[in-house]
Amino acid sequence: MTLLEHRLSPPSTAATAATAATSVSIAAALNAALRDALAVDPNVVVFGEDVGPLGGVFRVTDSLSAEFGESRVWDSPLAESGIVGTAIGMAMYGLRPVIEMQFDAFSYPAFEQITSHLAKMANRTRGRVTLPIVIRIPYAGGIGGVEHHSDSSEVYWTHTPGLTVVTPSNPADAYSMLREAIESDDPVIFLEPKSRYWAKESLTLPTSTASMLKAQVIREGTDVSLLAYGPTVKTALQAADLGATEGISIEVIDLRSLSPFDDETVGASVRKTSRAAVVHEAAQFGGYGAEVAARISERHFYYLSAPVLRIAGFDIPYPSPKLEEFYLPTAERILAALDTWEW
Amino acid sequence: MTLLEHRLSPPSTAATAATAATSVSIAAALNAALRDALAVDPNVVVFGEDVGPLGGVFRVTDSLSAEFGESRVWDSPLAESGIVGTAIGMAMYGLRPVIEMQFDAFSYPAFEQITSHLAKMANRTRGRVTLPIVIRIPYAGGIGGVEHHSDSSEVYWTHTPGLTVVTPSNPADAYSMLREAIESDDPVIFLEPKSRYWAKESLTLPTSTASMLKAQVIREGTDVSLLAYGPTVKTALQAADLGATEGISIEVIDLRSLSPFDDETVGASVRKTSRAAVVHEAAQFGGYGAEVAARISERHFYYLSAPVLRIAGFDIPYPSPKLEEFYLPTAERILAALDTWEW
Amino acid sequence: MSDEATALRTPVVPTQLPIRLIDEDGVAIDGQRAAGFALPSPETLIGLYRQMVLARRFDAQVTALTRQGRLATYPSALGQEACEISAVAALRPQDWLFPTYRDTIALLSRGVFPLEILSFFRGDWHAGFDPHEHRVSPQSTPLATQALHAVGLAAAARLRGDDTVALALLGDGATSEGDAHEAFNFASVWHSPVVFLIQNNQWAISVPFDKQSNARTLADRAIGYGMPGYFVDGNDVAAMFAVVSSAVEFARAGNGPTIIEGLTYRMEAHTNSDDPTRYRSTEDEARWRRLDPLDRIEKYLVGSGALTETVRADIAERAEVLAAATRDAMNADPVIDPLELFDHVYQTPRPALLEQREFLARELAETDAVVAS
Amino acid sequence: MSDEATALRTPVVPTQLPIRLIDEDGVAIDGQRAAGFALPSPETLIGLYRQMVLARRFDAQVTALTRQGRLATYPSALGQEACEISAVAALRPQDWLFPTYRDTIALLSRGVFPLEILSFFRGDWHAGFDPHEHRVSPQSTPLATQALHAVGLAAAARLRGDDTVALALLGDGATSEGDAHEAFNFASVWHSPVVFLIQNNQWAISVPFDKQSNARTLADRAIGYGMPGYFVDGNDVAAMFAVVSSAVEFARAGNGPTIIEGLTYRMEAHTNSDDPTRYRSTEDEARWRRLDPLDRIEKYLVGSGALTETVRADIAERAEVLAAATRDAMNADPVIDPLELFDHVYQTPRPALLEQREFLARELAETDAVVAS
Ligand SMILES: Cc1ncc(C[n+]2csc(CCOP(=O)(O)OP(=O)(O)O)c2C)c(N)n1
Ligand SMILES: Cc1ncc(C[n+]2csc(CCOP(=O)(O)OP(=O)(O)O)c2C)c(N)n1
Ligand SMILES: [Mg+2]
Ligand SMILES: [Mg+2]
Repeated sequence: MTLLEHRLSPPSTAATAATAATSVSIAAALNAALRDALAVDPNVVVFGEDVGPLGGVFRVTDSLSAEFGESRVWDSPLAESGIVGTAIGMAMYGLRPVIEMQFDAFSYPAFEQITSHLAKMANRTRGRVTLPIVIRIPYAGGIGGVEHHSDSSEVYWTHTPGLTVVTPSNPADAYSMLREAIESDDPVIFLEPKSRYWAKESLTLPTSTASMLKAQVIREGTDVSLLAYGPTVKTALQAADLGATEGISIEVIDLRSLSPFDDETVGASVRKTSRAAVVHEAAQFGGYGAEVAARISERHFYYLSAPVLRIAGFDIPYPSPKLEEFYLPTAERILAALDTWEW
Repeated sequence: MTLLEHRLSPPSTAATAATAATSVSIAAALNAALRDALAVDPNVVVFGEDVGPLGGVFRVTDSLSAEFGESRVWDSPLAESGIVGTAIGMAMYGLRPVIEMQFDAFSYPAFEQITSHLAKMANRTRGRVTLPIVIRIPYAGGIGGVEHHSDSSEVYWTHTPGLTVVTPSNPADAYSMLREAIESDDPVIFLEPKSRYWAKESLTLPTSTASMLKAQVIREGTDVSLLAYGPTVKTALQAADLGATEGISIEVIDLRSLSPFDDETVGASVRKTSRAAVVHEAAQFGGYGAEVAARISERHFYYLSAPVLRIAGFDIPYPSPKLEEFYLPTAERILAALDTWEW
Repeated sequence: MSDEATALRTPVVPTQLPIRLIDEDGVAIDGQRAAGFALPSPETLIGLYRQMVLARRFDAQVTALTRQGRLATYPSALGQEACEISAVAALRPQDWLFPTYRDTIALLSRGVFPLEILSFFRGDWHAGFDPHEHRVSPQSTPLATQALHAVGLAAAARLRGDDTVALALLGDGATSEGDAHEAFNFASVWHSPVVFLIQNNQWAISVPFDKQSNARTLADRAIGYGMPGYFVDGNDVAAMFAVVSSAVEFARAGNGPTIIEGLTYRMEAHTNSDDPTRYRSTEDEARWRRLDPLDRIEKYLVGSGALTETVRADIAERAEVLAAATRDAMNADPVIDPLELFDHVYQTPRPALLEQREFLARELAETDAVVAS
Repeated sequence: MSDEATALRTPVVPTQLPIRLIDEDGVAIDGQRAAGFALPSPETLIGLYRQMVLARRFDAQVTALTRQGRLATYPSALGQEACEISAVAALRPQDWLFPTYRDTIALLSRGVFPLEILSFFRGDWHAGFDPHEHRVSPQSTPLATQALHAVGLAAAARLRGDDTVALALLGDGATSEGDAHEAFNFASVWHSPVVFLIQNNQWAISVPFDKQSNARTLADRAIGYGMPGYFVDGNDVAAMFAVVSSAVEFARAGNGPTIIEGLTYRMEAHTNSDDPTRYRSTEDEARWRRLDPLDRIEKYLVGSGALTETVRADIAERAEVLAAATRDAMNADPVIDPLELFDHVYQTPRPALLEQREFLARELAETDAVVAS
């Protein structure tokens, strides 16, 4: 059964008995996904910095080490290259490690292990050694974090062949996509939008949403296709509301998967609206929006009435807490950008 | 005197007495640039793996340690994070280190020092601590290197605010741009196209070409603006030759600076030709071409008759020697791409 | 590498018990436990005590301000004053300090103004002081990375023939990072004049030392790099000062680097947003509170008669003045021009970045216009 | 971490002279120098000798083929056979080997077919064998990275309750990388059943050991991680086998990791494209040629009467057969389908990648058409 097929059927392996809908945050949904994955598959292990008794600095691994014991969920020494490197060895032995980089910028010490090994091992060995590893990375800003705590480094991963890169924007996806990521035989960079960890929705767990590899039209519109992911999905929806008051009908797409890019869903929307814009927190120059814009233009040029716009961070290091509001894309900034088009 | 002004005047500080033109390779030109920089500025130091008596695996530092002594040019222990990290400390003390990462993929262990410190220190300290460091990185493929020896990782650097990223494609630029990089107060990632190290031209050293921050139209044309850099400049020129035989007039631009991007030179060309394509070895997805395409479309959309094309590597790890010919962009592939346009 | 050359070198193994000059009851000791180090003079000890009192008062004030929401975050060094203050007291003006986020009180002790230190934690800007003015590097967040900067700076000073020494502060957790190793090794191979001071406060956020290392002591690491290592009672300021000073002067004299491990305890939470009840016991905390470094030196100084009530009162008063000044500084609201965001990223101006600056300037002007109207 | 607990642990300091069981003249020794290790049985030594002869012949053949341009590159292990062969001989089938680019002969000795090993160096594909079949990881190029894989695999085996041991090979240069340190530390904290075998061949390309480390021995590193370390004569296969086997069984018994440093010498250039005359003296090379590990064990075995002329001739013949098979394998031209480039990057098919595959397929078809026409 391929993963895509799998997504068409209900989750086969839910350890959490379905319950009545309750208010669930992204952090709680991720926690439930980890718990259920640990329960159904003895090969799943969770380790990293402070993921044990503390439950992670964002409490995503809350109580898991107590429930499953130290041999399934444990605190490792403090070294990101070590965490990724040892996870690779474990996966070679048949485990399915789910590891955490505590904050986005703290994944950088593991860059060599991720790009030179994790991404390349399956290709190197002609598919004989696959590495079903999930690296969870809380990313992006908006939480008033001091330097190094708010980076959006998705491009470092999306530009690296061999990695799958996904990012949920809501609790249901958080649960479903993390389960799917853990079941994937490809290494997955699982980006968690830290400013949205506490965003709640009413939800019955376990839940299964669309495949993590597909984008979703989350609000229909006719004038513009506005693409967002992770932390900027909320901003995009706000922009759609604002646009509605100004008479612009904005279709919002939650990309969910950054690598691969869902050309089909996005293409259909852009061909319909003839205009596209993408919004992200990372610096614009060489940011993920560059690929989105280049791709849409390449594939749908003659459908486009205007250039694909990027509403992104400035080309500067992420600002200090007092200044981040001036950096982060806002609904107003999105609307102002759309205003620059010749309509 | 700013760097831009400086470029308008002849190099003030040439240690190599001007000689009659001789045939000079890129490797030799880089060697001369290092020698002259070491001679004129006692703060310049060169260190890294095998850059001492061996002269580097590509001989770019040939004989420098013998000439300037071990306190100016030396072999460090084998650790890239260590090399970049200690260079940062040296620069804080007033030195201008020029360091080498032996091959492109071996810069990855230094990723954290480069992105979290080198790129950000000046901003962090409000300009009080600047880091005039040059990291020389032999990059890209075409030399039949085994895995990890042919990566094109320019995007990892160009997407990181705070870094200047340049790449010469010929001996004169190699000399002039390296001198300028060493004189820059910004950290510079200096990418050396390893397949072109032995490309020669008749040259008188020292020489001063255009500022390293500017792109250059190296062949005029009217139908297409073809943008290339480093190893693909030669390919682009071949494509222009081939195009001429097919009746397409291709203007070739050597970008030289990847960050910043020279919007002015490129914009002028694109507005003239109304069509643009970019060629590079790195994987297409999120590659440098994405920024180029997105940017040109944003700024010159209504001048464009066709989408900006990217002729790039496939979205796979760089192939083994026997297969690299199928991966690398060729003149034929460029022409075939241009053929996909509606003309 | 002949057998003979190899045979000549015997490693110096750090002592098995942490070096100590004043015991837990505030009584000076010597003999084996002192490992040849002598008790600093009463004047020196009074000076150290004074700095510790100021530091603790400052730290308490900042913790309070953080609880009141004036700071974005604050990692307290409560309980680590003996290490922090010794590190700075052992340095001369020409020396450089490479601190972490934890080491705010070391900066204070080095003379950086409270406001200049705290503007980082308040969220104004990433570093609030001029590193060159104080010879203090920005407080490093990426763990262990600053150790390499210290090695490089020290190496540069040595190349120039200057007698500058660099001192890098590291946590126990940070020693697990690759950069810590690379720093130790580069320093030793290059004979860089650098001192690595590991504050083993036994916790890396929630991770206890026994999940961080299986070493007998972190000072033992020194053996594998061919440099001296010292395992010191990090709550004994006399011992810490004696050992750190000696290592600093050893480096200054051209003998190369040293690793010092000070065994101490992080009495507070990791930062204000941490919750230590999730991972450590109140008994453990209580045990270490009884080993308070400030109590110990005070007991000794009072016991030996070196600390008079007048001096103590004077220091306490100074501490209150400092706390008040800190409160005032932090209660004022800073004006930071958002356009400065674009000013320091590059020294060479970039047209595209200036466009972005223009964009934000226009946006701000429009907002102002809206607000004004 | 009470004083008492600390006091209980005394580090084991590696011997100052490399452990040795057979001296340079091929004479068995014991006493202090043997550090308690016993000479392996004659059968074992003959087996090791045999593997060394095969390995050397193979290595010479591959070097020759590389000079003829049949391989893209080849890093020879000439002179390091005692280390390479012991590493493998000490393992059982369930164990895993984590080699580097240097350790081709270790793979050979583990039973990987010459063609499957060499297709990497010929440039066919990045790894030519099935790691699971032989329990051998692909030869790692990024230095020291594979040490972490070994630790992780060993940790996983331990979690599963299997008695698998992982052995990671490392060069002297590689020990400078951060990953080496992280591997040592993780292994020790986790008590992973892993053996780190550092082949100190005294050169990292052109960089001599004294610019790489200021340690007395690299085995001393073990002290700082709280694990055993052994400094061994890497050209004495008897000593290497005794120490590595003992460390492997120590790990298997649940006692955790060991660091072993084998002192040896890279007799060849770094790879075929290197030029050692630029950085080392012919005297140095000559001195080490006299310390050849194969000569030494041969002298011993001949001297002790264990190696008869028949056996020697038989081994030599086998070596020639191996060389011939290797030549044949390398002289055949492999057919590699360029479209395979797209097949293994992801296990989950990607539409956009299939488009690129289609593109190349069309391009190839057109080229074929042109060639055919
Ligand atoms: C490279 C890196 N990884 C992770 C973190 C997140 N982090 C911040 S402090 C900390 C614990 C550090 O412990 P230790 O070195 O003992 O210092 P202490 O906080 O106890 O002073 C962690 C994991 C970081 N800052 N940098
Ligand atoms: C991370 C990394 N940096 C640099 C290199 C380039 N390189 C390949 S081999 C080598 C020297 C390695 O020396 P050592 O570890 O002693 O192994 P030996 O070659 O002597 O077996 C270097 C610098 C690399 N492969 N990986
Ligand atoms: Mg700590
Ligand atoms: Mg070596």
